[in-house]
Amino acid sequence: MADLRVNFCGVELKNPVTTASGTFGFGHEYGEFYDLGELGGIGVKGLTPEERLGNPAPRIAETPMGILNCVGLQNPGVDRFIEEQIPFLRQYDTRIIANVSGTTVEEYAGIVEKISDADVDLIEMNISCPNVKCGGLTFGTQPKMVEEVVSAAKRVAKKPLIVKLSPNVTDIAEIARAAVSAGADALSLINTLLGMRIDVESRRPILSNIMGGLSGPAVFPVAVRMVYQVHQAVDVPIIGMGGIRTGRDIVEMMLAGASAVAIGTACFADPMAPVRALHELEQFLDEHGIASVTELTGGLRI
Amino acid sequence: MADLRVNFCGVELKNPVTTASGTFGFGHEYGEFYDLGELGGIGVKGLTPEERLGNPAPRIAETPMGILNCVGLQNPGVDRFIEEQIPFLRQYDTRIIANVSGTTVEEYAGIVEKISDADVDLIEMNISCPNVKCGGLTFGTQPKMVEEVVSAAKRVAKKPLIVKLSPNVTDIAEIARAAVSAGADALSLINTLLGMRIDVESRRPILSNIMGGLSGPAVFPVAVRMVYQVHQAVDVPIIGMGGIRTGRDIVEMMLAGASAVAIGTACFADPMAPVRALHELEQFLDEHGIASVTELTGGLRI
Amino acid sequence: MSIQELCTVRDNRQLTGSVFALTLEAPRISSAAAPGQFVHIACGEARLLRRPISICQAHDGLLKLVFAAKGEGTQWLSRCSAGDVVDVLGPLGHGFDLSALGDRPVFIGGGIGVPPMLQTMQAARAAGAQPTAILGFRSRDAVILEDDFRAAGTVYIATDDGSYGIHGFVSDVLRAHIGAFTSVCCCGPKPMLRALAEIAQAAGIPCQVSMEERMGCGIGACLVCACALKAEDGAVRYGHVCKDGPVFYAEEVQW
Amino acid sequence: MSIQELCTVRDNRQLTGSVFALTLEAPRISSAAAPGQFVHIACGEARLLRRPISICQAHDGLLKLVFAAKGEGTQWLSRCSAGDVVDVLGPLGHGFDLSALGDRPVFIGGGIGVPPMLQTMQAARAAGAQPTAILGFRSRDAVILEDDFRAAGTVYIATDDGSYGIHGFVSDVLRAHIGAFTSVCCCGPKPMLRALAEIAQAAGIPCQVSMEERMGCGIGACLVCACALKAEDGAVRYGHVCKDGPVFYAEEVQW
Ligand SMILES: Cc1cc2nc3c(=O)[nH]c(=O)nc-3n(C[C@H](O)[C@H](O)[C@H](O)COP(=O)(O)OP(=O)(O)OC[C@H]3O[C@@H](n4cnc5c(N)ncnc54)[C@H](O)[C@@H]3O)c2cc1C
Ligand SMILES: Cc1cc2nc3c(=O)[nH]c(=O)nc-3n(C[C@H](O)[C@H](O)[C@H](O)COP(=O)(O)OP(=O)(O)OC[C@H]3O[C@@H](n4cnc5c(N)ncnc54)[C@H](O)[C@@H]3O)c2cc1C
Ligand SMILES: Cc1cc2nc3c(=O)[nH]c(=O)nc-3n(C[C@H](O)[C@H](O)[C@H](O)COP(=O)(O)O)c2cc1C
Ligand SMILES: Cc1cc2nc3c(=O)[nH]c(=O)nc-3n(C[C@H](O)[C@H](O)[C@H](O)COP(=O)(O)O)c2cc1C
Ligand code: FES
Ligand code: FES
Repeated sequence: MADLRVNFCGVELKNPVTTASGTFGFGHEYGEFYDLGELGGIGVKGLTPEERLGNPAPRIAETPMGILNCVGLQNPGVDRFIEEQIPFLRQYDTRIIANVSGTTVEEYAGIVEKISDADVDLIEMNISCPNVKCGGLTFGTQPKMVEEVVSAAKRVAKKPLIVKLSPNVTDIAEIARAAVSAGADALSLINTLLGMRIDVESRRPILSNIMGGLSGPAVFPVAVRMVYQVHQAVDVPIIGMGGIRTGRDIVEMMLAGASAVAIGTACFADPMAPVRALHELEQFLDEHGIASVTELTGGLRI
Repeated sequence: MADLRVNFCGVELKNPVTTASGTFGFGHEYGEFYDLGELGGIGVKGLTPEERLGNPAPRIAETPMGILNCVGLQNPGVDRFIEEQIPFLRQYDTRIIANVSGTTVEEYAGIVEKISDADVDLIEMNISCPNVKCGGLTFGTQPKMVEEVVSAAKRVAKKPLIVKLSPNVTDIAEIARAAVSAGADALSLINTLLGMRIDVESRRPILSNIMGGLSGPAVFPVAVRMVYQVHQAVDVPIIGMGGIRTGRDIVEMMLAGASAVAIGTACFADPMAPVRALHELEQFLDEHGIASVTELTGGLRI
Repeated sequence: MSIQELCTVRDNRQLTGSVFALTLEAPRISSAAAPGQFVHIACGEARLLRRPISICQAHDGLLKLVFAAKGEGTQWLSRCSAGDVVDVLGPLGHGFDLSALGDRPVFIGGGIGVPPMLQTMQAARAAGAQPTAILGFRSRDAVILEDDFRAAGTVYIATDDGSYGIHGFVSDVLRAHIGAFTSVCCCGPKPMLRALAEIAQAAGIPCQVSMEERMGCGIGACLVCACALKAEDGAVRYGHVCKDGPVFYAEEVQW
Repeated sequence: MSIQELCTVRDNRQLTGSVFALTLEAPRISSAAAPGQFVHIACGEARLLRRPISICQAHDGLLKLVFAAKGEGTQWLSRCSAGDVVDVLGPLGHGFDLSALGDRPVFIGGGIGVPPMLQTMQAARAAGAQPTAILGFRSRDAVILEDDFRAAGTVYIATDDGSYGIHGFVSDVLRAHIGAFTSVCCCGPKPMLRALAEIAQAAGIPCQVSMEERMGCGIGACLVCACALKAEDGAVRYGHVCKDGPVFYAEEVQW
């Protein structure tokens, strides 16, 4: 039996499989299907300093092997998360990855500071949500802004700080370098690609927000490419995500350079996706005589 | 029966359906399946000043509802195209869209000048091929370089100049504006998104070139979004492409802002794709009482 | 409690030009199902998202779903035949509150909103009420499940074009008979629900509406199926159709 | 001339653990097919690319394909059964040149490279030659089509592990009998083809090899199936397996 443990920024994950922020709520719903303690970590819905209502419906559109969403960071605010959700999540033997967003540098620093004092294991700072108009997108696409916001957050972070990158950029390596030089302990990628669908009958955009974020298997090759480029460019651990469905997808993402992975959209098609993929990963390792899952990371042969 | 004609930069296309460069050779092969004269135009394989061998195999990998390719612009060179292929293509009542690339500003200007004197209808300048290392990618991703190369080409172009944009950029509207301000008569988009696949057994990239360009239905929502953004940003006609398969996809792309479309990867799944989609488009127009296909362009309601 | 069950198709039959009645062997989901709940069905390996379909009937280990073949997913489903296996999540959401229907509830369905009212009406009757159904269709060709509803109580059928039953809308029928009812439960297009809710409100009887929204997870995790509800301060808040609904009391909804 | 034909599955049977023999009703493609050509099959709506499969036999309006269920697409194909309809392009490419085989050609297949040699050997025999087949397999379990080949001429079978026939590789068998043959036609893994080509060259007899490459269009339009060939000046040029091949004379190939 292969060793599945991963040391991620000093935090031990029992295995490299986590859930992608925003696709998994705070764990309650999928927790009806399996023990959340089977997962390496749980990425919770993106949090903001105050409660956010999010965008009106429709918030989702189907695309070939993908989906678009424009939830717009609906969440109860970081305080209610800390109060109401952490106690629930702590019942399970898994790591809590708090995903946070803001609209200004100060807000980012403020929420990172606050969540640092709460009982979470890792902080994932989302500088890349395409569905929040002011802030989000801009931060993640300009190296200077990335440096500024990450520096400010790092100064107050008391837990490992993972910076989540947007794929909607010309040069992902440049952004990754900016985040790491500003102190990011780790990176996660990819967030969603900006996309759009139109209802040809009504001639209106399907999404209320006109555009939305593309995720799911369709983006997998883009995610693998970006994880590979980022792994070449910087020296921090990476959580790879974007379209992962199977154990073999996890292997591919780790060979490209990821130390851990997150699974999101695949859960909608199959609620068991993360645990199924985890078991497939285990089987792959055993069949290939790989003693530790960490051997995969960056194991691409050129 | 709806009027399918489109006036594209002063060139009349009998209908808005063309083929995407590089997926259709010089027309011979698909010409065995139907009369090439049924199409509005034929985008031929990308041409360079001299013959190019292209990359070694494997040059293709499958992805969820998409493919990656790294052909690397294999082509016989512009002179042999002019000599050997134009006479063949001219047998058909369709427009010839010559797709050209170079590795320096001078090469681009040179090939545009040469092809201008040949018997083609439109010139599509590919400043965005991700599979050519020197030049291509860089040109298409930096507004300054776009301006420079388009200005140089425009100075010598005697046919309408379509500039083909890369989707691998932070801000497609900015690139579009650069191309148009430098004199582009039209734009086409999207070229392929950079992606990668790894064979988990051998741990090697599937493509010889490590990375390659993603095309096919998977990228359709990204293409629609970019066509929409570019249509908002500039005032020239657009050839929309990226993942189109059906008549309804054409309608969607045109509502987003395209005046004509190109179909590429879908031909691999179904050699009849362009003519099938054209007939579906015709049927859609008739069923919806739309008198002219041009009414669709930019017809999105917000 | 959500269950994922691989269900064998027992039967799939065409009711009208585009409406199908699918019977699935779903012992676990069917025994847990309550009126007004729905299932979320995977529609072939080429489509990522499941399709939400209301439960029309659930008994004896079987689940009966009645759906319109509209787009790619439901067309795929319409091609399934006996022996095929489909992946179903269910029973999902929050069905009709049967505790406060009174003894003369009316169940109103419009078009493809008709099927979920059947199980609900049957449950009300089983609980001792004297239920009525008002079913609206485009035209005679579109009428479905008439006999099943007749077996459960009084039935009015209205057609938009008058080709069958009453010429008019279900709202016309409700307005004409509103005094006879103690509560309203309904499912159908949003403008219809809104009209019915106004009539019920004017008459001072409770009204429950079953809402539709595009869905991702179907269980409350992704927050895409937002439904604008009235917050306490009168502002908007977003509930979620898959978990807080699909059935809401009409006065909660921000129309 | 390429044809797109919707073919009804006549039969699909498992020959070994992972190898299937699929018989399709393909009147147009089968009547146009020549030995060594292939077809390009759409494998379900979830996969964009067709899969290239060699024609094993074509007669009486039927097309017989023998394939290994490896990845997703061929696994899909392995689940097709009689009555299903599959979308096939063919016959494609450039088969074996039968004009210069001499009267004692040898047909060599390795593993899943065995099937295309059958039709080729039968054609040579029909043309009056005395053909031999050398067929290589991993082990006894993997042996396929033995009887069909025996009916067409002399057959040597080699297994890697010696569990059936000769213990060794097809190249060992060829080397041992090379003097008996007037030409070589072969299909299998690239290292095998290369070894066979060297033996044939040393013996001064022509050798044709059937190459494999990942494909897009399958007809010569997309240029992805590049095969390195020797250019006139000794440099590399890229031919295309789907159109210029899959069969090449060994001396053309840049190994
Ligand atoms: C709670 C609930 C119960 C429902 N019950 C029934 C029922 O019993 N019978 C029935 O015929 N229909 C029902 N519907 C509507 C049904 O879900 C849609 O008709 C179906 O999803 C359309 O899928 P498609 O593949 O035909 O269309 P496509 O256009 O291919 O669908 C594309 C995407 O949009 C979504 N979508 C499109 N239209 C709708 C819609 N009206 N509501 C929600 N999502 C939509 C699809 O689920 C899919 O994700 C219900 C919807 C909800 C929310
Ligand atoms: C001219 C030709 C003739 C062939 N004839 C036969 C035959 O008669 N019987 C048989 O079993 N196999 C044959 N093959 C190999 C067969 O095409 C592959 O095994 C098959 O494409 C693998 O698809 P998959 O869905 O199993 O694998 P996947 O891994 O899902 O395939 C992913 C992609 O890679 C491509 N691919 C993977 N392996 C190969 C390969 N070895 N060659 C070409 N493309 C590949 C697939 O076509 C697909 O595009 C032939 C190949 C070629 C080029
Ligand atoms: C419905 C939905 C909501 C999301 N919300 C968030 C979020 O709140 N914060 C965040 O960082 N990413 C969010 N994401 C992005 C995912 O975490 C992930 O980066 C992306 O979906 C790619 O992974 P996948 O293809 O496995 O879903 C969301 C994605 C989806 C589909
Ligand atoms: C195999 C292949 C080769 C291509 N070669 C070229 C090329 O030579 N020049 C070019 O401008 N675009 C080239 N492209 C990009 C296409 O023209 C098109 O922009 C892209 O594939 C998106 O459209 P599609 O999804 O319909 O294929 C190529 C695409 C493919 C798949
Ligand atoms: S569909 Fe995911 S929360 Fe309702
Ligand atoms: S597969 Fe397209 S040229 Fe060979």
